[in-house]
Formats: sequence, structure tokens, C-alpha cells
Amino acid sequence: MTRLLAGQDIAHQIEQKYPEAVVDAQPEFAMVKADKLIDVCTFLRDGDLDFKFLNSLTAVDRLDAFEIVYHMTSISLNQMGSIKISTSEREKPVFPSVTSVWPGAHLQEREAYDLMGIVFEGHPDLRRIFLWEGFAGWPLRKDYLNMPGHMAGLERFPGEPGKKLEGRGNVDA
Amino acid sequence: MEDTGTVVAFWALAIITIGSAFMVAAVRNLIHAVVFLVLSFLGVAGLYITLSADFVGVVQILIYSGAIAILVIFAIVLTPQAGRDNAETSMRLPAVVLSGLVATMLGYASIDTNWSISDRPGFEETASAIGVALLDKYILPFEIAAALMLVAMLGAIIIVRDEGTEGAAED
Amino acid sequence: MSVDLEHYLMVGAILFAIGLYLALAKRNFVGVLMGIELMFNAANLTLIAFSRFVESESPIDGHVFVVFVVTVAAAEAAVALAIAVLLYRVRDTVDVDKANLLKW
Amino acid sequence: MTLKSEPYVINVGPQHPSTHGVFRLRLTMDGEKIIDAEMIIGYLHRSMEKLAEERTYTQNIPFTDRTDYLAAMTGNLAYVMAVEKMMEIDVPERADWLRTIMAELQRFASHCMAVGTFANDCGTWQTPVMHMIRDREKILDLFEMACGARLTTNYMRIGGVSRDIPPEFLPALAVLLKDLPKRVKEYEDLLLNNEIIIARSRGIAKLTPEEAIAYSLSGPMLRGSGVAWDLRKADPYAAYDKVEFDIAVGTNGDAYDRFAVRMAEMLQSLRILEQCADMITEGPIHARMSTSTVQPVGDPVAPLVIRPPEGEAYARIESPRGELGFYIVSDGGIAPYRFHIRAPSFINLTPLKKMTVGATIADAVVVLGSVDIVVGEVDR
Amino acid sequence: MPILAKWYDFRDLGNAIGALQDQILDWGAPDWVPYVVSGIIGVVGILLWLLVSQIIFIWIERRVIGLMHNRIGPNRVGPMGLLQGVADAIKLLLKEAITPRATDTILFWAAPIAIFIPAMVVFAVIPFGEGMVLSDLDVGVLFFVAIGSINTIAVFAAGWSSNNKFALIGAMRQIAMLISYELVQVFAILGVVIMVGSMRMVDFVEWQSGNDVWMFAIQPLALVAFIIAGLVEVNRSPADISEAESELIAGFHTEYSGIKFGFFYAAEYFATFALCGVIVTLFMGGWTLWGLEEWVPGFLIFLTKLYAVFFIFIWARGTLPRLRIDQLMAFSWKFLLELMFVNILVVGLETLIWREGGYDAATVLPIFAAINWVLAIGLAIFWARMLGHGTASSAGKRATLTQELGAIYYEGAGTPGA
Repeated sequence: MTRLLAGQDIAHQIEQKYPEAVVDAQPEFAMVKADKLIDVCTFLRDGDLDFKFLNSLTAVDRLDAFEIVYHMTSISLNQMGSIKISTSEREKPVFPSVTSVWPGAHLQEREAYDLMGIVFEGHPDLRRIFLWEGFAGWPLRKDYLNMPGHMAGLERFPGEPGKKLEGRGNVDA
Repeated sequence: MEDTGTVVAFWALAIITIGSAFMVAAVRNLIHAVVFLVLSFLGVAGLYITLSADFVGVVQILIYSGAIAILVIFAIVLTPQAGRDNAETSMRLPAVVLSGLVATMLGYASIDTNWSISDRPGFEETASAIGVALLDKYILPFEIAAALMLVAMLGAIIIVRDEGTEGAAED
Repeated sequence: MSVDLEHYLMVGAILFAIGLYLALAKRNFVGVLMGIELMFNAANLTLIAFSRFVESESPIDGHVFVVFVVTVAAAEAAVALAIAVLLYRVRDTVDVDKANLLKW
Repeated sequence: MTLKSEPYVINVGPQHPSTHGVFRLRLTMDGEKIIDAEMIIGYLHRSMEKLAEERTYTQNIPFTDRTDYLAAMTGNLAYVMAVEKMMEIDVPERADWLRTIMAELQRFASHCMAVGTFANDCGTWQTPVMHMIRDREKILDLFEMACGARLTTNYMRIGGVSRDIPPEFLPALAVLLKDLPKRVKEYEDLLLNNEIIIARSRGIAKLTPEEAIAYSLSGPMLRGSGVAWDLRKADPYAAYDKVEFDIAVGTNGDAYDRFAVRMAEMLQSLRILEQCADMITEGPIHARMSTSTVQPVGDPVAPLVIRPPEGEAYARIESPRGELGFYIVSDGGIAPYRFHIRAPSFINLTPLKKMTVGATIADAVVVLGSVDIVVGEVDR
Repeated sequence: MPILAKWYDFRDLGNAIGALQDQILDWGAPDWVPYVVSGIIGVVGILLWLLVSQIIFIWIERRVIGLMHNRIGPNRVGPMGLLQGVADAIKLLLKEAITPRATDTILFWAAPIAIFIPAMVVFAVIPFGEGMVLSDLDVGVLFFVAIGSINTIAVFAAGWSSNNKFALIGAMRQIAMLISYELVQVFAILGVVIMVGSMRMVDFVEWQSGNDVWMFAIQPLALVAFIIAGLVEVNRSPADISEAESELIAGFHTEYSGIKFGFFYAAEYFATFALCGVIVTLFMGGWTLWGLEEWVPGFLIFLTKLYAVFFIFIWARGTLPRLRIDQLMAFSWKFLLELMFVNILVVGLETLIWREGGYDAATVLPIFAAINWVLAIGLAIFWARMLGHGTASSAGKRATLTQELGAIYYEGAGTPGA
């Protein structure tokens, strides 16, 4: 059975090496600072945690912030953990790319860029992947095509308390 | 040769041969030129067969149409960035004059000479006769031709071999 | 109407002239090569014609000679191909006018 | 002999016999040799992740059929496991067994197609794939028996499975289990020892174990590179902790090894299925959920609308193509706030350039066959 | 009325044609008329036979491959689907013949015709029965090889003029393949020619019926090499590398549609029939079958054998994977050609001993056959081993089974066939 490392454990390990890197620690994840990301990831990969395998990389639009979620596995120790980074920048969120640490992040970062509009600095080939070049907007963002009838999320369901979106279209982005 | 079939065949094949040879000179596209060259070779092979030289005719198809035309195609496709056009140099006019003169001279000589024509029929079986002649009367030229082939093959390999990448040539 | 030696010789002569023109006038190396092949063919045709028509003790000799010529032509074509490739590699062209290293 | 030659570009796809879907490979060639490769995907992009945000949790199950349409059952399973993980639902034992049976049948069916089309890519003119389709059809018959559908099954439910198997299911499975191992062994003899297939796939697209791990490869790609890693063993879900099976690994990391691993896994799947058929228990097939999560519509046993607590979950299973993960974020509503599929076909394509550059165009087709992509899953 | 005297002797259609020729001369026609008439009859007869055979064999091939695939195959058009070929032909005729804009139009249209002609011309030298050969050339076998080599130009023209990269790759592959395998083919034939002492097609049949043995029994190696080289030449699976479906879509005829494609399709079948005819003539006794030809028309025996050989081609198509182009070339240059050298050497020695010693054919041929079979099998295995095939390191390996999670099994570099 894979041991699911709590975010606090991972945060503890990271703090021993990089004291200021961790922002927050929850049972599911540890939130780290974006500018320390490469260091932290290299440490996670080569350190005692041995997270050599990057399961999944994805972005979440929290409306007030963009989060990138990393799920990692150690094959030799059979354990798993998750870290996150976050930014409140909306127009052009920029994060460091982890392709130098895990080459497997290549396509997943391109996917996140394509659908969520997140720029990964240091990515060797950051282009649209599913959509065509010149596609307007970032479709997985919650405010994509912010117009009536195309309201994202729960407002589609009658009687459901959805989160109110502010009038922010990103079609021109 | 007064056999109607042979006469018709001769004129048809002669027209094909000379016409395609002319087209080799006339067309602009080198690939088209090669196709006409093959057609010309096939015409010559047909002429051989009207001369009852069926072995040589078949060898003509095999070597010229099958092998040499392919070598020419290889020469074209192995030189990709070079021009694929079939243009003439500035020596065009002298060449026309010279080849016209040669044709006139040869034609005049062939008509004017009094050949000692024999009236024997065509060859019955040429392949075995050629084989016997090659290995009996012409054994020395035969061996020399074999050596020539070998030398040509080795020479071709050595010419195109790249000295700089001896190791890379292995793979 | 009949077909005689002179007819074949005329075809050979015209073929030879066209080949000569190609060899002299063509700019492309491959064009020159094709001209030479046509000249070989013209010579072969006359040889076979002589072998068929002319009085001789062993008429098959013409055919034997043609076999030798074909051999030489094959060897020549192989070497010419090699030269074309080398020329292209060294000079980046197969224009025979540009292959003038030995001009002076 | 080196010659200056013009590099030229050829497009393998989007319409091409061996791209396994609408997939485009843009190859820059030097003669027969590939000097650059770029994949262009998205022709089948249906924006499932966005659509899922506007549908309830139960409505999303059919979407998971249509990502990896050759392995709908495993897609269903991974998704419902992610929701169950978020809601902390314990699935009844019989449902676990049924899920295991379906997932393994699906793995066998999917590997049938993978192995068959790989042989097709090696140039066997349709024969192996037709034989494989025969076996797959039998399994699809079983699916039809269980849930009425053959390809897009929509069988799993959050908290269990949609319906119990009919009484004739297990006898039919037993007949199949008697028949299939012989066939698979025959295929192994015919294909694995085929001199031409060996010549075509040995040493093609080699990846070392370190590279395979770094590129986040999973499934037969990872095991073909010699890493004994199988989520059914590493992180057992459903009833996999109760059955015995072996992990199949290759030792060279080339296309041939991936092929051999799939072949071996087919036999292991049959082994698991035999144990499942013996050990399956009676009982309920659906968990009872607390009423707070199933309002306002639906009954506690088969809820139409559920409301997981705020939070997030990442659940992963070993799909036929590798680690199929679902990352779901809930804001406490009736639809997922974020729905992300970690698609193994997509991520297994990451080292495509590394695998194809330097090979010939004929090899590129074999490489693509050995990755075993399903374009529905690549593009989602 | 000579035509009435012989027409019923249908064991040999040549008789009937000879009778017809005599009849025409009797009517006082000029000497070239029977020549032309019999030629036209022969050509039309062969063409009709080819078309009917092709239509039936498309059906047979699809049904047989269907059986190999566990499916039924065409069964809708006509009884048991027999008219499927006709339906296909009509469909191809009625389809729009698309000429893409950027093609080299003249060559694009000329190529299907050019590939069709050699496939037809070859039948001139194939003896369908006693006296049933259009032109009994002195150098019949060489003619077959020579005509086969013209194919190359047509294929190249098709691939080049299509202005499609897949087509061009296919055409270049075809040229490279044909050059390699022509050599093997010629050497395979040479062994037979040495033993028979002639290149005339009829002489092969007469030698085999005279010695009561099929050449296949004496020179198995030559037959196998000839069949493999023939597979390459007629471009059928597993050597259909120049039109490899899974790689090049349709290779050199990717851009062809409608009746132009139909020409390529038909030419492939015609060339295969011709190849089967040559195989039957050279290695399987032609129209003779140990005296049965006295009772059954020779051409029926010939056709039966031809169709039996065709089945081998269908079988190979249904079962074998396709090689890569470099592997196919290596197979020719490194393997088949060497075996053919040895074969020629051995056959030459045997023929020399036979001729010089003046032995009886019935005593020496069994010995030669035994020697050659042992040599063929032994040499093939030995040479394959020398090239690194059939050894433990090149054999297929099943996946390793393990319970050890997270362990790494990797042998590293140094695999064969890389």
C-alpha cells in the first residue's frame, strides 16, 4: 500500500533544507513559494523523500489565485505526496518550469499553458498543444467567455449558490 | 529483309528510337529526359530483335533500361540542390553544327560505301554462340572486361568515399 | 520495300549525332552522361547491323563486341555516377561548365 | 558515405493508417532517417475537463467512458474512486469484486487491441489484430451482459456499480477463462518468437529505467523499461490485495519489451480473473451514503445528485495504458470545481521525440504502436 | 479442311491455332496474315484469361485471407461474392480519376500504362502448354528478368510525378529493392540454366519431363530465393515495402485513384501471375505432370500449378510481418546472394561431373538432389547463425515475471539488431 505522505510531513522535510520555502501545510499538500520551486523540487527528487516520479501536474483556477498542483511518487519507497504553488496574478501568471527536474512535466506544462494560460518560465517549447495557435483566451479559466448563458460553474444549476464572478473576460489575452 | 512485319517494325522502332532521342535533347525536365532515354533504349532493343539478335536485345533491355537508366536516376536524386533542368551551355550552336556534320558524314559514308552484303538468314540461336565465342576466342578480352568491371566498381566506391568520416561510413 | 544495312546505319548515325549534341551542349552532368549512353547505343546498333548483313567468317563476333561495349558502358555509368556525386559534393553543382579546376 | 541532402517534412497523420486515431506526427526526414519529430494533437479535443465542471458528479461518469474508449471500465473506476476518496465512502465487497473483474476483463480487451495493432504496425497484414478482435468480442459480450453496453459501459457508480451481474455471467466467464489462456499462449508462440517482429522492434525506442521514471511513463511503457511498478500491487484498490499475480517487466526497454509485457499481462489478467471468479462474494453492490450528501434529489442507494465536502482528491489506478489518475477539486457543490484527468496515453507520449529521432520512418510507426495511445485519451 | 481435322484436339490449343493458320493460307491470304491473326488470338486469349483469373483471384485472395482473419470475406455480390471483382472493377472505372494539381501530368498519366505493359508483355514467353507460347524466345528466362526491370522506371515515374513525399519514398525504396533482388533472381535462375543448358522456356519443361523430376527437388535453394526475390519484384506482402500500408499509406500509388489505381492493382496481379508461371515452368515441370498431360490438356495442368503457387503468395501475405527496408536489403546482400553463389558453384560442379562423366540421369539426379537439400538446409542455418540470427541472444524473450515491487530489471546496452 502506498504511503500517502501528509503535507505537513513534506513541509517539515523541506523546511529543514530551505527554511523559508513553505507557505502553508495541509493534510493533502504543502504549499511552497514559487521562487523556491526548482530548489524544492530538486530536493524532493534527490533527497530522502526520493520523489523521482512526477505523477501529475495540473493547474486550478481558484478565482482569487492560480494554483499548480504536483503529485509525486517515490517508486523505491512506495510513497506519495503533493505540493502546490500559488499566485494571485490573474492576467499573466508566471511560474518556474520543472521540466529541468522532471522531463515528464513537458507535455503537462504545455497543457496547463494551453488551457489555463499559465506561463512556465524555462520551458523549452511552450506552445499551445490541444488548441490551435491564435486561439483567443484560456478555456479552462473560470471566467472564460464571461457572458450570460456561458456562465461557468455552478450557476448553471438552478438554486445552487455559485461563486460570483467579477466582470473579467480574458478573451483578448 | 523484305518481310513485311520486319519492315513495319523497323520503321516504327526507328521512329521511336530517334524521336525519343531527340526528345531527350529537347525536353527541359531532366526526369522526362530519362524517361525518353529509356524509351530510346527500348527502341534500340527492338531494332536488335529485328536483326535477329535476341540475346543482345534482351541484354540491352536488362542493362540499359534496367540498370543504367536507374543509375542516371540515382545521379539525379543524389544531387538534390543542383538544377533539375536540362539546359544547354553557350556552345549550343557549334554543337548543333558539329553533330550535324558528323551525322552527314556518317550517313554519306554508309550510303556511299559498297558493303559486301551476304544473303545468309538471321541467326538461329545467338546466346550459345556468344557464350562459346566469349569463352573460346575472346577469353582474354572477357577476363579483361571482368577486371574492368571490378576496377570500376572499386573506383566508384573510392571516389565517393568520404575521407573525413571513415568511422561514420561503417553505419 | 525492304530494309537494308544502310537503313540501320542511318539510324545509328542520327542517334550518334543526337548523343554527340547532348554530350557537347548539355550543361548538366547527367545530360552529358545520357548523351554518351546514346552514342554507345548508336555504335552497338551499327555493330549488330554489320554482324547481321556483312559477309564474315564468324558473324557472331559483332554480338560479342556489343557485349563488351555494354560491359564498358555499365562500368562507365557507375564511375560517372560516382564522379557526379563527388562533383556535387565538392562544388555544390553538377554544371559541367563550373567544373573548371583543370582549365589552366 | 555522407551526401548533402535536402531535409524534407512529411506528415504522418492526421489521416494515416497507423496513427491509431486522429494524431499527427510531423517528421523532418533526411532520406529515410528522422532528424526531427514533432507531434501535433488536439484533433479530438472535446474539452472534457471544462464540460465536467458543468455537470453533476454522476453525470460525469459517461465522460470517462469516452476518454479512453478502448478501456471504458477502468476510466469509470478511476473517476468513481476519486469521488469516493473525497467522500470517504467504503464500497461493499461484492462491488469491489465486480470492479476487479470488469477492470481485468477490460485490461485484457484493451491489450488485445494494443498487441494486435502493434503487430499490424510491424506489417502483418491485419491477421493478428483480427484474431485479437475475436477474443475482445467475447469480452465485450460479457460487458453487454453486465451492463447493456459494449464499448462505453458507464458501469461504475459512486459507491458501487450500477447493477449486479446476471446469473449467467459467471458461467460464461468460466467458459472464456478455459479458452483464452490457450489462445494467448498460441499468440505468444506466434508473435513473440517471430523473427521479423523481433527484427523490427528489438532495440527500437530504447529507454533506460531512469529515463522512463524521469519522463513520468507508466504502465507497460515503464515496466517494459524494467521497472517493476504496478499500481495494482503498489497501491491496491478494489480487490487487488486479495488476489495473486505477478508484475511483468522487460529487460531491454525497447518496443519489443513493451509488446512482451503486454502479452504477459494478458495472461496475468486471466489469472486474476480466475481467482475473482472463485472468490467473489454475495452481498450488496452499492454503498449507502449519508443523506447529507445526496440531497436534494435521489435516494441514498443510487443517488443522482451528490455533494462531496469541500476538498480535493487524487485517485489513480493501473489502467491498461498506465497510471490513470483523476484529480478532483470540490467546492461543496453538486459539480466538480476542477476535474483533471492524468491521461497515461498523453504523458507516455512525452519522450516521443527522443524515441523517434535517429530512427527510420518505418520505426516511427512501430514506436507509436508500442506506446499504444488512444487519441481520445490523449486529447480528451 | 485442315481446321476441322484438328480442332477437337483441345489438349493443345496450339494445334487449333496451327490449323487456323494453315486454313488462312489455304484461302490464299498473304503470308503475314496468319502471323498477325494467330498473334492477335494469342494476345486476346491471354488477356481474357488474365482478366478472368484476376477477378476470380481477387475473390479467392480475399476469401482465403478472410478465413485466415476469422471473417467471411466478400459474400454479397453474386453467388458467394464471386462477382466482387467485377463490382470493384466497375467501381474503379466509374470513379473520378483525380489528378492533383501539382503533379507532373504527363508522367502521372503515363506511369499506370507503363507499369501495365511489362506485366502483359512477360506472358509472351510463358509456355501455357505444349506449343502454347506466343514467342518461344531463345532467351526466354532472360527476357522475363529484363522486362521485370523496366517496371522500375514506371514505379519511379509514378512516385516522382505524384509530387507526394510518401510516393517518392515508396518509389525510391522500390528502385533500391529491385536493384538488390534482381541480382538474386538472376543468380537463382542461373543455377537452373546451368543444369538445363538452355534459356528457352520450353526447354526447362522438356528437361524436367524428360528426366521425370521437378527442378524444385534438385535445387530447393534456388526456388526459395526465386520466390523471395519474386515477392519483392511484384511488390506483395511481406515485401511490399514500397507501398507499405502502415508506413507509407500506399507508397508510390498514394495519389492514384479510379482507373489509374486500377491499372496498378491489375498490373500487380498480372505480374504475380507471370511470376507464378515462371516458377511453375522453371521449377515445377510446367505443363507436364508425369504422363497426365497425355490425358488432360496441358494448359489446365499448368494453370492448376500456377494457382497453387499463387496460394503461397496469398499465404505469405496473410501471415508474415513486413521487414524494414534496410533489413530487406541486408537480407538480399548478406544472405541470399551468398547462398546463391554457393548454389551456382555446386550446381556447376554437379553439371560438369554429370556431363563429363556421361552418367545416367536416373542415377546422378537423386544424389544431386540429396546433396543439394542437405546443403540448402545446412547452409541456410549456418549462414543465419553467422549473421547472428537464431542464436540465444537474438531469440524472442517473454517478459520476466516478478513479485518484487520497485525492483529494476535492465540489461543495458548491447542488444542485437539495434
